[in-house]
Amino acid sequence: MPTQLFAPLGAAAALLLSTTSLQAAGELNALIWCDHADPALLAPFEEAHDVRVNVKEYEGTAAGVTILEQSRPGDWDVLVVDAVDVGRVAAAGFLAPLPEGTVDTSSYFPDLVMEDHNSVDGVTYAVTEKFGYNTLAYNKAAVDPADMESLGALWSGKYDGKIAIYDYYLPVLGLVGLQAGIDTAGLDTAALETIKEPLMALKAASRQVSDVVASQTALATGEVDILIGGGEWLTAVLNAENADLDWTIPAEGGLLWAQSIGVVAGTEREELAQEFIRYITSPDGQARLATSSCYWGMPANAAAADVLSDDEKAILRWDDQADYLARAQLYPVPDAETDAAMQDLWTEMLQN
Amino acid sequence: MRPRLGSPLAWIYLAAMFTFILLPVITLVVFSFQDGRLPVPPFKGATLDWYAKVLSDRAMMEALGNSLLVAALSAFVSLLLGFLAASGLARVLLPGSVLMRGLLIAPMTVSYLIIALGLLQMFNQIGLRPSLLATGIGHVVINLPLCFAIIYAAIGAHQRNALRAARDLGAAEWQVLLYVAAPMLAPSLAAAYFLAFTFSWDEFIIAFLLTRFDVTLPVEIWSMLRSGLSPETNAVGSLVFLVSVLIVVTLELSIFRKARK
Amino acid sequence: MSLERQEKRHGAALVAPALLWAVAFFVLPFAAMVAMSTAKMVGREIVPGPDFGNYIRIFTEPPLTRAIFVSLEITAIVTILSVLLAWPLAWIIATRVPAKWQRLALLLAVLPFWTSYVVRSYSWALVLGEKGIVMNTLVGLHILSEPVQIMATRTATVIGFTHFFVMLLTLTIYSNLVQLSPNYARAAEDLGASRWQVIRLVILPLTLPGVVTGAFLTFVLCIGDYITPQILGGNNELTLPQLIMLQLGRRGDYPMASALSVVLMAMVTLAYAGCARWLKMDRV
Amino acid sequence: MTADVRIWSVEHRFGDFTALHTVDLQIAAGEFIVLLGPSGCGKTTLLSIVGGFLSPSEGRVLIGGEDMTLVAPKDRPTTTMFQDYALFPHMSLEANVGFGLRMRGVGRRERREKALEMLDMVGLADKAARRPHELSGGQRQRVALARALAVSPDVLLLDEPLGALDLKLRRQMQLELKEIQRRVGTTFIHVTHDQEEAMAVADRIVVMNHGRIEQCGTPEEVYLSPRTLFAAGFMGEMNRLPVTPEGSGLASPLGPLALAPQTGALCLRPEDIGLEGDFSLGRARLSEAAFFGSHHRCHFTPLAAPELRLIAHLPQGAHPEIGAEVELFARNPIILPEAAA
Repeated sequence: MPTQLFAPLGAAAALLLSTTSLQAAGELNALIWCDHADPALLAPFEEAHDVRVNVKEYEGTAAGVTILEQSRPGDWDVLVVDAVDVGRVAAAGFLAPLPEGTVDTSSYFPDLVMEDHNSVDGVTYAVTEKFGYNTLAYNKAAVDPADMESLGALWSGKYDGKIAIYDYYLPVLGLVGLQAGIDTAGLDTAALETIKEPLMALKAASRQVSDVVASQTALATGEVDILIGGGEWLTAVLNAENADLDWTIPAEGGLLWAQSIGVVAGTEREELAQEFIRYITSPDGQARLATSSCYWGMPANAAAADVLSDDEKAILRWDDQADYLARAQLYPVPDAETDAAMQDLWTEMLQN
Repeated sequence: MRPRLGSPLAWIYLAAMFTFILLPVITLVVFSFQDGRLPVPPFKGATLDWYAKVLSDRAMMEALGNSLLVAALSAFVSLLLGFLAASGLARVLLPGSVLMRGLLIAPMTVSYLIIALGLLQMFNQIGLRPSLLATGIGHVVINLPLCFAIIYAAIGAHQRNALRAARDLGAAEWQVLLYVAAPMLAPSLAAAYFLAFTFSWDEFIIAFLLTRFDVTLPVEIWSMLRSGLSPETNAVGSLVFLVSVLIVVTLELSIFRKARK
Repeated sequence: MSLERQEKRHGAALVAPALLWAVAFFVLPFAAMVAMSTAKMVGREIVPGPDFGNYIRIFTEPPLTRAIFVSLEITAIVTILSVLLAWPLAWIIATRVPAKWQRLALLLAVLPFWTSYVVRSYSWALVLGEKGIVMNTLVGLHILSEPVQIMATRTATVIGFTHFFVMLLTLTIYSNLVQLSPNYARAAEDLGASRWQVIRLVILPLTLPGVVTGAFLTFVLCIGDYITPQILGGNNELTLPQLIMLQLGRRGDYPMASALSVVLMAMVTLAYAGCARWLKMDRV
Repeated sequence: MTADVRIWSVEHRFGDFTALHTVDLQIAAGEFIVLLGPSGCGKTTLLSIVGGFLSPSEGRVLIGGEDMTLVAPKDRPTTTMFQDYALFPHMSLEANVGFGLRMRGVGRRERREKALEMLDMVGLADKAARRPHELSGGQRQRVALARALAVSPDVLLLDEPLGALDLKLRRQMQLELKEIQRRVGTTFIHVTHDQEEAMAVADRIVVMNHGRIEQCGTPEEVYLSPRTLFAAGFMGEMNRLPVTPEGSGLASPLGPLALAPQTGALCLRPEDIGLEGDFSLGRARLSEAAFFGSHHRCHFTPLAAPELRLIAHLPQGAHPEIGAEVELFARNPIILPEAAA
């Protein structure tokens, strides 16, 4: 009997040995959003530098910061984070300064350089890499596109039971705020009181509060027709399947999400990390990131236009960006207290 | 009780329950062949593309290897510790042995989430990074009670006397365990190992909270689920299912059938 | 040293590694968690307690309190439903299915065990969706005029759970049933009991320990599970584990997550105390 | 191969309960000793102390002159044959019998030779490759004996070894045990509660009760001259009458008896009561009789004490008639003091 027990052990040990021996010369540890986990994005960099990029996904800046707090210096090399949160994270000492000229932003969409957000006291800590919108995604076949010109349609009763809420508090609270006439920048604890009632009404009118996949499933199968908080990042991957899935920025406006990438303070592979950032912001990296398997999004570097196909650019609505950018507002940037209040409100909404 | 092919009600119930039980797996497998982006009806035709995609998915294959590794090793450690503890407690009445048994069994009555959260915090404090090692430690915590209980229950008066006889005939401690206890309890040891392996293989929340890059299969499937709807998820699930069933049927036909004779 | 002492020393040496493991990786982490639950989150800082603010919040703030009730309700429904569905199934397999097909029937009844747990919940999402098999069939057979929403409701969560636990309970109850001597039923019938009376007065009480053990395991596993409600429940209500994961994943609020876990643990302990007299945990 | 055993003032307590009260016993090398007594009398405790499974609370155990009190079982020159035989189910008979030698580092070939020799001794050489579960109860018992003797112990301890066998087989095994013991010369200490078995195998019987040794002697001594009421009763059937001195004779419920004056219990074996004998027991009525082959087993109701019952073995040729009144006689009277308790 013992020999029978040892057999799987032997196999396991052999497997362990084989996986370690396969490991590349170097490693780069990146704390990222799920779009960076796409092998199609990482492979060219890994091959060019003979390194292995280890990625760990997180959601929400607070959770990311917790992971950094619990790590030791050198555990992480690269961080992807909400552009609006770069200042907070840098102030907490988790980001290393990016030397002048690490990334050439001359070919960026001017609105997306976001120097204000990516730097603290004149020191740059990160660069923008990708952006998009949290607005309304809907099914053209079931929803009158004209209705989608106003956020108010969601509260009109016409689409009750056919709405899904994207399960991320910042953009959705931002959108509910816009509907109530509050700018994202003005979303403080007092404003949260104001939007509480419309938020609960929205929950009552909606069928589910769901993450990316559940939202996609629900939209694709016709269980819901509208997703508040959705956008091109959600419908683009489904485009081939169901061309009726569309998105728009209503009259009240939409939320602009932008993600930045920076080097984590304490890294022992600073040069490689910078090299990775240069790759991600290069036209090729940008094109791959824009069409990553987890979600699509506009590249911050307009030079990616040369690499992306016309079809891809059409799905991303490359040519409409000027208009969209003009109408979209940045994510709310809550302080710790407001953030807690927002999350409490969100929990209350889920439990209602 | 003699089998009576009485009322058809029983058979209708049986059929209904089997439908309920098997429906999701059948759906899962059928739509893993879906020739389209969405694994929901209508069925658009069959393709093996998704299987090809899974098998060429580096992260998925590594997760598979990690899962095998963690399951094999953690099940072995659980088995070893459980076996030693069961032989110890079955051998002499130790002071506080009820308490000891209670402590060894206790993790069985605790939600995995709580075990995971506790370990996460403790590992943070002592500076052990989330890793396969951390996950394996957690899996031993949940599987040790299982192995201990199974083996302890298998040691009756007869086994106890045989162990005594072995010591009386001059066997050293390790010889008693290796030459007498282990072979005598082989069916229970095999069952315990098999169960522990399965539990570790399928465990999600501990692995989710206690790994960083080298994740296990359930965690990888979970992140795949969260990053997009795709028949690829069906394909992974079907592969795991078919391979497991194959192993179970093989075991059923070989070892366990033999053991029952 | 007396021979008994030597024996005890040997026995203790054998038990020691497992005990050490249990203390180091079960008791200590749990203690750490209890300590953490009395700390407090101020901004991004964790301030050590003791401070019972987290517990006070859990029992006074409706969104948090509700999670306890949601969890309890779902778990109670699932446990009862699973027992009710599994007992007849186990009984039919044990008594109606010819002996040589019983192993096969049992194997079939637990077949979905062998899919990955995560995938099992996900596959219910495919089945229960508005375009899924169930709705297609029901509408196709004109049993329903139009699809009903099951996905993203508590019903979906309950179905997903029940599916899993029916398998578990069928196994435990079946093994309990086949261990009963057929002479119990024969004796009862001989003494004039009807078939129904035999089941109700003899077989059912004799399987009670197995049922309670299975039901308790169902309770523990169900109340602590995150995956099933997360995938099937559509976030329309939060169970305790979902709330805990929300504290961890979104906020990094370890003190609150720990306090919620201690509450979860307390509920399981209460359930254990409630059915302890029927439970033989070390003989599962 | 054999050694004497000396048990010196051994006492054993389990918590408050005293299982053995200061037991002293000397066993000569090569002796076949039987510890006899009802369950709970302390005989198994004593055996466990000799085997090294328990250590005495007080006193010492010497085997072959060496103090073994605190030596573990595996290091003692003793082996035990367990009541349920404790054969290893996963090993062949040969491997079972050779196990002790294997533990002593004996080479494979020598082990095999010895194992086959031992199996041959118990008549199972042809089944060496079988597993224990393929054997009958008696065969398993022989294997257990062979296994225990294979390591050539000085002392073999047998814990109710024949308890699980049926009567016929038990009688046969008793003979075999005795024969083998004589052949190997090892000291045997055998525990049983069956007095017939004790008489069948023992050189000396140790009668035990309530943690004490009541009597120790050859079967004849213990049977014919019991030293205590308990020993008298446990070694076979016994009629008991309370007696007190009266003049030059004895007063008893049956009336005066022509025996030397003494206080105690008059003990008479059934075969010592009959229609003739050394002294009269008065008249009695035959109330029940059964034919046992070698004798008739008869119940008599003494006319003087109708509440009593005397059991007598009448010879084959007697033709007892129920209801008949006869005068009973007895011989070999033993008068023992009533137990204090």
